[in-house]
Amino acid sequence: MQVIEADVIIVGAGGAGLRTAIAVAEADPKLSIALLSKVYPMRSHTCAAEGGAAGVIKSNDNLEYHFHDTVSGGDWLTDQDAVDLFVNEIPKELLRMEHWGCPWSRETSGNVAVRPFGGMKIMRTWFAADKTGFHMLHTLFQTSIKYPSVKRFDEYYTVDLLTDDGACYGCTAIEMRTGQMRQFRGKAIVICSGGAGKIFPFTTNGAVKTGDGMAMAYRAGVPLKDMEFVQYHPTGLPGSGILLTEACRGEGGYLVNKDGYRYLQDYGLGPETPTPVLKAMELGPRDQLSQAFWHEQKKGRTIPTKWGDVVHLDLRHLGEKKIDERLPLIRELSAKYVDSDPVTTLVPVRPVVHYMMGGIHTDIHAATPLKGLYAAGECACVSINGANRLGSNSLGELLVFGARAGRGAAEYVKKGVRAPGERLDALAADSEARVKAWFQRTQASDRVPALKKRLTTAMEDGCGIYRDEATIKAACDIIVDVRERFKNVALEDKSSVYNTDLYQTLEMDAMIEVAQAVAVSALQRRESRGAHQRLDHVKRDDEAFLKHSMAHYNPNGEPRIDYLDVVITKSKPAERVYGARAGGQSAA
Amino acid sequence: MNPRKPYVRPISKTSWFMTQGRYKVYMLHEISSLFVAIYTAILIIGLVRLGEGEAAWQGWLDAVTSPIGVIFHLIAFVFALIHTTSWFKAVPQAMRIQRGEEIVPGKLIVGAHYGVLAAVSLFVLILAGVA
Amino acid sequence: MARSAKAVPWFLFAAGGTVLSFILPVMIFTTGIAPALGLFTDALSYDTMSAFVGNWLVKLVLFGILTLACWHAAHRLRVCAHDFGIRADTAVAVILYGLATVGTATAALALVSI
Amino acid sequence: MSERTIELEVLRYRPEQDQEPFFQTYKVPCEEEWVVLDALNYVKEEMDRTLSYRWSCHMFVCGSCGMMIDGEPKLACKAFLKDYPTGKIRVEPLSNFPIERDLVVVLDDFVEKLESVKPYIIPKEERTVEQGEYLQTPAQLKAFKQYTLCINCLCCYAVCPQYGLDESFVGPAALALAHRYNMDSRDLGRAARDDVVAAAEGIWHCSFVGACSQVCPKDVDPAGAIQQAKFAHGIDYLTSFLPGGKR
Repeated sequence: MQVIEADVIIVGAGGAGLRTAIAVAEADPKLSIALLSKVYPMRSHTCAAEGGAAGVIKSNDNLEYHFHDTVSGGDWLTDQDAVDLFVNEIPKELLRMEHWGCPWSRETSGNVAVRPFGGMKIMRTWFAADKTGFHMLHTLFQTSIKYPSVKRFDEYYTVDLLTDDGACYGCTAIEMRTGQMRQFRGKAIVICSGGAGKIFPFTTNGAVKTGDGMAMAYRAGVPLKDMEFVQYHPTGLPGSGILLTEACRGEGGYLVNKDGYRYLQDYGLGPETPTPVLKAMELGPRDQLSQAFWHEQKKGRTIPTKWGDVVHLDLRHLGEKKIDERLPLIRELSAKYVDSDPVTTLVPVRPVVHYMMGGIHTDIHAATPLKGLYAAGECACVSINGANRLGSNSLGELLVFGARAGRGAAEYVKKGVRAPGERLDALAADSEARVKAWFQRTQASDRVPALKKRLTTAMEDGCGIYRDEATIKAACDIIVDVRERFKNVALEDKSSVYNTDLYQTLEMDAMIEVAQAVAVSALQRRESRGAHQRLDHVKRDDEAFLKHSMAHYNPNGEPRIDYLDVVITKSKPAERVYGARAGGQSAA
Repeated sequence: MNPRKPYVRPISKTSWFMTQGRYKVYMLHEISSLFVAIYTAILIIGLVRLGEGEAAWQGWLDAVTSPIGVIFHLIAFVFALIHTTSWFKAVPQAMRIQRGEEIVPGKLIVGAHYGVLAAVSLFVLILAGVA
Repeated sequence: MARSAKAVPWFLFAAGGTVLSFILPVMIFTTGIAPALGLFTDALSYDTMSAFVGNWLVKLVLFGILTLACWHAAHRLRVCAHDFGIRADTAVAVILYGLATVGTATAALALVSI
Repeated sequence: MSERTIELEVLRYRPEQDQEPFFQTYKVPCEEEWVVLDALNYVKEEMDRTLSYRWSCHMFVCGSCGMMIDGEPKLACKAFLKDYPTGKIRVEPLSNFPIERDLVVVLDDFVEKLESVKPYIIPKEERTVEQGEYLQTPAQLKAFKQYTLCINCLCCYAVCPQYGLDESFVGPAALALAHRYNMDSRDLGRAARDDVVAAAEGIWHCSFVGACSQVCPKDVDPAGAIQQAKFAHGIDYLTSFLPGGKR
């Protein structure tokens, strides 16, 4: 097997991976960097982020506000030391993006413009129309070309980490165009592989988001933290699950039920006002908005469609000019996919799985407990998102912690690390054997697509917006069964060149592990907090569960869950306050 | 062993433009240059003849008004119109005009060009005593 | 790769294309179609034409139009040759730009001698 | 549920067993609202695991699923079945690129070209983070914004005959990207990009067929960008011969 050596190996070339690569290159241009991705960088799902990235820049704002919005938005499950440095560093990171050419939307003065976002007390979300993630990704990708030490390995599917004696030294990856496995040997590894929304059937996430990196670290012994917290975005298009950004509501859009009534006022988010008020009504946090939909549905006040029940997003009063300037993609997507031009028509929307708050356990330096292994972006859990991420914090997170991972990895490498060569060769051979086994099996009774359907349906039924013991347990049982059956599946395509049957099978392998971590963590968290709402334990229980769930991989069964204390510095857990009592400014 | 074997689909270097309607339209624009060239040559020859005296000039005039001459000019006229319309159509792309935050609409630019075309044509016709 | 000198013929092509787009239809009509239709009584007579072209301003304008037309056509025909599969670009360029030069010179000489 | 059956004719090519590509027809039961990508996904999941193609976002922004659909380069996620009333749809890999396998094409050439145009800010003045942002008015943003919208789906290369005939041409998307940076008020890199952009293989190779702009799913107008660049780089070239000009 060909061995490729680099000082720092980065798995995933989306926003976090590219930011990491640039940080390593800037920290020390002499360090060689291998940047691996199963897709070309610009295909990474960062491109689908729409609304913006929050960062304190305006004179009416301050870091404390952003800190408190984030901590209370996360229902106090955030680590406050992490949030502190996050809110401190994000404005600098966003400015760096500006210097690198990100086409931020502007005020007439030429300064960057900000827009209101859910759960934020002050307008602080930087944006590039409604394609912020797209522009950030392309800016990072194009900027990364400037650094000769960044060597990309596009369309390389990473299979396993190579670890020895508590440290990580590399990974195996398949060059997708030849089907040949390579051993990447390095001194530090950074996982930036994104989330795992595809473990659910109805999601805003693209096909690539199958939790590969999470599963890889998990199998290597790194715990997955707070996996039960899965964010439902309140406004996805029915059928396709396409995201309609929170900025629709930031710009002044209404959510109405079948009677045309702005129902959010019934759920502690009111009173209704014609123009948006921060932290109130449609600018409440995502978890509460999605939960309000669930209640409306139970009350029979949603609108039934062939794609399930919906409510309506009303943007008509914003006018064509504003919609074209601020929400052009939204207009295009709504018109094409649900035949509703938001300028003239109500747009049907429903909550849709959007983001994993949980992920690979890291400290505030983006380092995992495994020496030499780092993680950043959606695949990681630092944690700044706690039980519910605020909209527009994830793009900031991938910059801040991508950069920190890069700097941390560079420093670690400089300490002098020597990879145990022979040992790694053996591990790489094991990894190759694991893949080969799929080729060698003959036709089994179960097919990957059918198993995937079973898995994702179980997740939706058991780990949806509201959960209880029985539904989660049922999901857990199905996952155990799927995991068992998956052991016998065979590839139907045995070829080498760009064999997508193989990659979908490897993705399925990852999805099963991640789904199991989600479900078992959910089962054992017997309280309701943020995005984890239990019908059988409706109250938040700080006594027992002001703790991070840590799921530890168990090759022979369900993961072992233990708990880690939350870091609390200056904000004591309290009630989350939205609506009139939150005192948000008008965002008109 | 490398199992790759990328397949390159052949493209005809001499008849590729027959594969799509938009390519045919493009080639029509390009071919207008042939008529521009011939017409320009005819004019230059006319000027030479004019300098050579009345008989030479009359010979040129006879050739131009001969059936072949007229047929050529009719075809050239059609290609001139093809050139003009396609050129105008492309102007807003090649010459984007921005006023403040607004890009001047292409229709406006194209419309202005047709206005100038009308004025120039009228001027020439008056000059020649036709109109 | 290196910076190319193609800017020069391109500017002549583009300027020519623009001028021709305004003037070419009416010129072809005037010199090639109207005479056959008998629309002129005297306009194309030797004396009238000599006097008209004898004006230095007219000479200048005609020279401008004819030169740009030559170079516009030459450059576009070069592209055409490529599009028809002729790959001897240098030879094509030499011939076509050579013809354009001949046209330009002939027009200049003819205009001066009128 | 309204269903209809689509005949999907897909160009298959499996390099390990095929000498050349061939069409394979799948009869796919489809929902009325589906896009071509949904039909391909149905084939992949229910009918034929060996079919290979790229896709991810399903919302016109990742640029993975560019392919020839009834002869036109399109995003498969933006090609709605309702726009193909005959019920027969022919799907092929993007033209002008070598076929790696099935609908997957080799993109190395494009990626090299994109990298060659120096697609990053070459600043007028270096600025530290402490100095804050470059001021850029909405009008200055507007001057280049359209050219930032390219998703690298390569539909433009697939329809560009000049690229098809001669792959040394830098091509629409890469040149439009260079123009995007040249037009950015923060950038002063046009001269640095001159070598590639204003080479014979760069903007001067474009004969303004204009097909790229007709098929662009994001209305980037690469053809327009290239003509504007011809003017700007052309002026640079001519003025470089003036006294004091930089050659």
